[in-house]
Amino acid sequence: MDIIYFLAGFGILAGIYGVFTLGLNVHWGYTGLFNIGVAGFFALGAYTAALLTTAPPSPELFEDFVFGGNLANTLQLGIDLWFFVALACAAIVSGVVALVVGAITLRLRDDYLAISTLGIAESVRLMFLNEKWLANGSRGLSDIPKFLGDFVTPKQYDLLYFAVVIIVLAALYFVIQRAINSPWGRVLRAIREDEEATAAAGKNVFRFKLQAFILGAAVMGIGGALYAHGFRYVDPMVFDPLLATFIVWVMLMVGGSGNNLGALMGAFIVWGIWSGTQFLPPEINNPNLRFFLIGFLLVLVIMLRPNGMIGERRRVSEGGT
Amino acid sequence: MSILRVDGIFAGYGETEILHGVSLHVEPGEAVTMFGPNGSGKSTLMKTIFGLLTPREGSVVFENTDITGMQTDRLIRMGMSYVPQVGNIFPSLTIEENLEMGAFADDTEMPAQVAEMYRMFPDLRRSRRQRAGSLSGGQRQMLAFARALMLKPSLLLLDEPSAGLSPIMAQLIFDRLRVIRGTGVALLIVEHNIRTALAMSDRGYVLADGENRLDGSAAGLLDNPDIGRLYLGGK
Amino acid sequence: MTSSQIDNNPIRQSTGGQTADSQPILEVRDLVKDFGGVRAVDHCSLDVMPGTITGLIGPNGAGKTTLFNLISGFHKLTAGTITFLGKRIDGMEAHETFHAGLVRTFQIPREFKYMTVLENLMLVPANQEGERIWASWFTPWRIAPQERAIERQALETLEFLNLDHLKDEYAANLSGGQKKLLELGRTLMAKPKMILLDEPSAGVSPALTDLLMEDIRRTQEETGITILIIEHNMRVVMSLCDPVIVLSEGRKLMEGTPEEVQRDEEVLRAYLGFSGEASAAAGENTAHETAPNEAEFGETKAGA
Amino acid sequence: MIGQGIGVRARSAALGEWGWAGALALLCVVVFVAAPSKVVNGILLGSMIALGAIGITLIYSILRFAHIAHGDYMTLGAYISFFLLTVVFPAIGIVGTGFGPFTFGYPLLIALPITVVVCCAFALAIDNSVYQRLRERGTGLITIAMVSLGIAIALRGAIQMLWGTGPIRLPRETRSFYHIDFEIALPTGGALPFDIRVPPDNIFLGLTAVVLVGALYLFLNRTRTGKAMRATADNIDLARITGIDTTRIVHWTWAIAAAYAAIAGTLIAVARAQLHPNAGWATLIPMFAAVLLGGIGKPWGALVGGLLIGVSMEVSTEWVSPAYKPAVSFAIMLVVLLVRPRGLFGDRDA
Repeated sequence: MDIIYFLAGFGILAGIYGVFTLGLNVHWGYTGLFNIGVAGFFALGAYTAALLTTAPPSPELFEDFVFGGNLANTLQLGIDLWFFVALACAAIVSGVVALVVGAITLRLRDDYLAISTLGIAESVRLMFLNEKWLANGSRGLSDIPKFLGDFVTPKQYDLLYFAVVIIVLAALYFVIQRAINSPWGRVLRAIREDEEATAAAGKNVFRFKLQAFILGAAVMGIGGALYAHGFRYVDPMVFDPLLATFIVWVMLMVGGSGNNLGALMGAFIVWGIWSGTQFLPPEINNPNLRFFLIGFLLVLVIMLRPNGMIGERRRVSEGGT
Repeated sequence: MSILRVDGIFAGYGETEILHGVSLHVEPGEAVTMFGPNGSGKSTLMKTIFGLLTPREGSVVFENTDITGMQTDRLIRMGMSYVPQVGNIFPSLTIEENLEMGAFADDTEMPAQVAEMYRMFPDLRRSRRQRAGSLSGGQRQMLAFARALMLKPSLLLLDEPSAGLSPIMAQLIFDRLRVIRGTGVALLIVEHNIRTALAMSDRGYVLADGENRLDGSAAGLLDNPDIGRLYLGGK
Repeated sequence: MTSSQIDNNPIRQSTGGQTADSQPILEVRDLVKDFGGVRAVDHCSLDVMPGTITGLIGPNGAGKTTLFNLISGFHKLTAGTITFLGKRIDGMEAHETFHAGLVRTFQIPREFKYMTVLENLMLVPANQEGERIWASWFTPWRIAPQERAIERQALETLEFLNLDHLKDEYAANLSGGQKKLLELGRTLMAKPKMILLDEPSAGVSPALTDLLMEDIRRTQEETGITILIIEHNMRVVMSLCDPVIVLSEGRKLMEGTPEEVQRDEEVLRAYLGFSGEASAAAGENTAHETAPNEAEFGETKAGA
Repeated sequence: MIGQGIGVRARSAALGEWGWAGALALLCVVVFVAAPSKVVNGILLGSMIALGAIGITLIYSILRFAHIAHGDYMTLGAYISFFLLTVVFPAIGIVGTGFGPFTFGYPLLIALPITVVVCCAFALAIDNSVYQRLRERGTGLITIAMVSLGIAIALRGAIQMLWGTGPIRLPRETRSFYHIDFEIALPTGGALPFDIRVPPDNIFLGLTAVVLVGALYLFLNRTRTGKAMRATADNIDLARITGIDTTRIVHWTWAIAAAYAAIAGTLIAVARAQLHPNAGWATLIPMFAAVLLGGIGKPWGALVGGLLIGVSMEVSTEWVSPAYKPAVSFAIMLVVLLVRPRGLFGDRDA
């Protein structure tokens, strides 16, 4: 039976990565926004959820810290509804930060956004690392409560949470898929193809780009909140760019940007390879080798298979008439 | 012996074919004007001659060498030079540096050639340390000529040298072209100021819809009533 | 806006119906545009009357495309006013002029490559309920009928242009001429009051040019939309346009019927360039070339 | 791009580029009076940022993409120098620390040129095997930037495989700081005391930066290749039809960018007395802030931007925790993008 628990543990993380790839797909795959600061929105979501549900880290440092701590008790909502409030707050915080940065950079050259997202990720990490009163600094926040934790034994909790992750993932997939297939998503894809022609068709390009940026960031924030409640511990080290940004990019590019199903496939496959390599003999099981391979894979995929495994659906054969 | 001979060129971009079998020739020291309605393929032909576009069919022979599809830096060393219609100077470089760039492929005689260019275009000497971007339209054009002449080419290709200039400035440009021609350089000019261009040319070619339409001596073409019809239609 | 407001007819709409009375639909007054040291449009004034197919011709560099870019809000003008349907539109951005009822095409077709032909068209109509980010989640029942109406409009437009068999093809896979038709279709989807066509016949084979001309004429006749066309192909101009406006050196040289333009000596001169002796008279026109902005380069200009 | 047209609207009409530079210089003087040591050390930090930023801005102006791996090229330089100093040189008898007043030894001076050569070779090999192919294929610039992200990750992974993930101390001697005490008499009768403390190493760093920037100035303005490089940045098509071998110009661009990155990376390690695989990546934001502040494609802008960013980062520690230095540079970058998106010295069409 242990294998089931192992698979559930694997599935939880792969599912959370699936959330990030969905968010990144809204940015890059559908709108062409180059976000290399996934870690920033990941951290914002995770910390928001954690701070709302854990005790204030060190009251002597900041006694009047009010909202921290007891969302579960404060709300007094039955069947752990606080969890959804935490997810929503994580999405809102990420979205608001995206709104501010997007408003400044989305009118400018495409690559300014990339550098700015990098800046967000770094600034957010520094804030949680250094503001001890806020988030306990490098020691992180622990004892984040379990969602529906009273209903199962601790041993079985992974199975339950795996189901929760899959449900949230499915809901997000459904929501994003709806949006992308709606006229709103059609405008995003038009922007990705040709910004000027989209403006000539009367669309306010900036507004749509900003909306897409906020939506993707909010999805990433939800992924962060899922992570916080799944592992019940966050510290700034979790948001290392490698595991919080780069691997998400590789997942998206391997799976195929511009296709949500491909993005999810990429998340499960790349995370499968990543966690599978830990069973390799120790001589070649070097975490830094994996680090190297992630970068190498990103270059390789773009050079050899720019559309990923399935990419965007092609309705008609290439070549056509 | 012709210095340039273009034979049956078919060329275009992507799936669009713009030139459908154009031929022309330029003799040493001769000035030839090429004109025709917009979209007739003049600029495309220029680019094809200068190796910026590989023709699908046909050949370009320069000084008895087949140069079809040849790299531009080799063409420059062989003595061909090209002044595009726009973006023909380096705006953030000084005048003098622009001239030096003209001699990039071979700078053995550069100082003497720079002096020669200042003699031919006295305006440029006065502002030699100035950024080229600060020049007016006419001066930019002069600088573009000078840059193209730095390697003493035997053939100079000019794409719409008077475009965007006031008539008086265009007149000055053509005066300079006469001087340049006086030094023995052969000129192939694409121009819409047809009268002025033909007035200083030996011969002319008329292109329309990517094909040769008319050719002949400059004087003969000026009087040809068919030209007006080519531009404005009518019977 | 609800689905009922989407007209079922793909192209017919009311505003173009007004006949050519005395009021111009587009008034350009004293328009000036400088690029660095070059004045591309020089105190240009012209009127376009409603319900016409007006041709805009002129030699290379006369400022035709620049004028389009100014009218459609893609460039900021240096001076002057543009009035469309009695409303000032100078200073508007591209998407705002679109909503004012003025739609343009590009000389080189700008299709959305990895979207289908149908999607290319369905993108265009303004005020789509489904373009709100929330709508697909909270009010899908308001999108669906509108989408159906837009799709029907798009299909009818494709039929009108004989492109319906390609509706599910990626736009990237179309031929050059089909892309031109798609571009025309996109402008029709906007139900504009006026269309600016930038060289519809450029890069199109003569046979297809005839088809395209026919489609443009049919469009005007069936919808009453005012059309302003930049065109170099005189065959197209002469058979399609009335009146024809001739632009030269950034301003209107003359306006008249195709025949008048064709016979006009001055127009011919503009095309063929001034003669060598005409320079003294032409010398008055030195404002055409302006000095570069001193502050921009921080250095003084040498004498010309 | 539509977006640019809108962005330009935010530019200030009242202040020209020199007006901005002047206002900032005045601000620097005021800050200098408040915290002189920090300004001096900020200038030195800034000169290191500038050395990296110059590379980024050159790549921007010739190849037109954001080189995200630049920080990791710096890290590579630092580790190669370290490898030479601790493994290669001791084996052939070149050892020593505490050269004159400096904490490092003379072997560093031998290691630097070798490091530069190795890093240039590396950058050219990457261009040849990756970027050149993408350029020939007409790949979009954002996608090329993404490839440079992949290279950054792979490079850091390789460095960590070889040297581990933790910080490594550089061999060094302890040296006391220079103290400069002086007073400036005020017209009101009082006196303004200054007490500047500068580590001797920083003098070396500062001088190196001055020499390198001067050398780049001479290269770009006095040599044929340098001028051709500026011409290529102006208009690559015209450069080609003028007979400039633009492939060679691209190689020169990579060589200079990599060389300056390698030196900057090594010197930053010397200044901090330690190596860290993350050091270069962490410098990326200040470097890009410097590039944007100075205006893309302007080496002089990158220098001025680097100095301003460096000083701001140091001086900010008067009020906020030193840990926030990168965030300070990011904040400055956002303000620049908001107020003057084309930078202090940028062209209107940048």
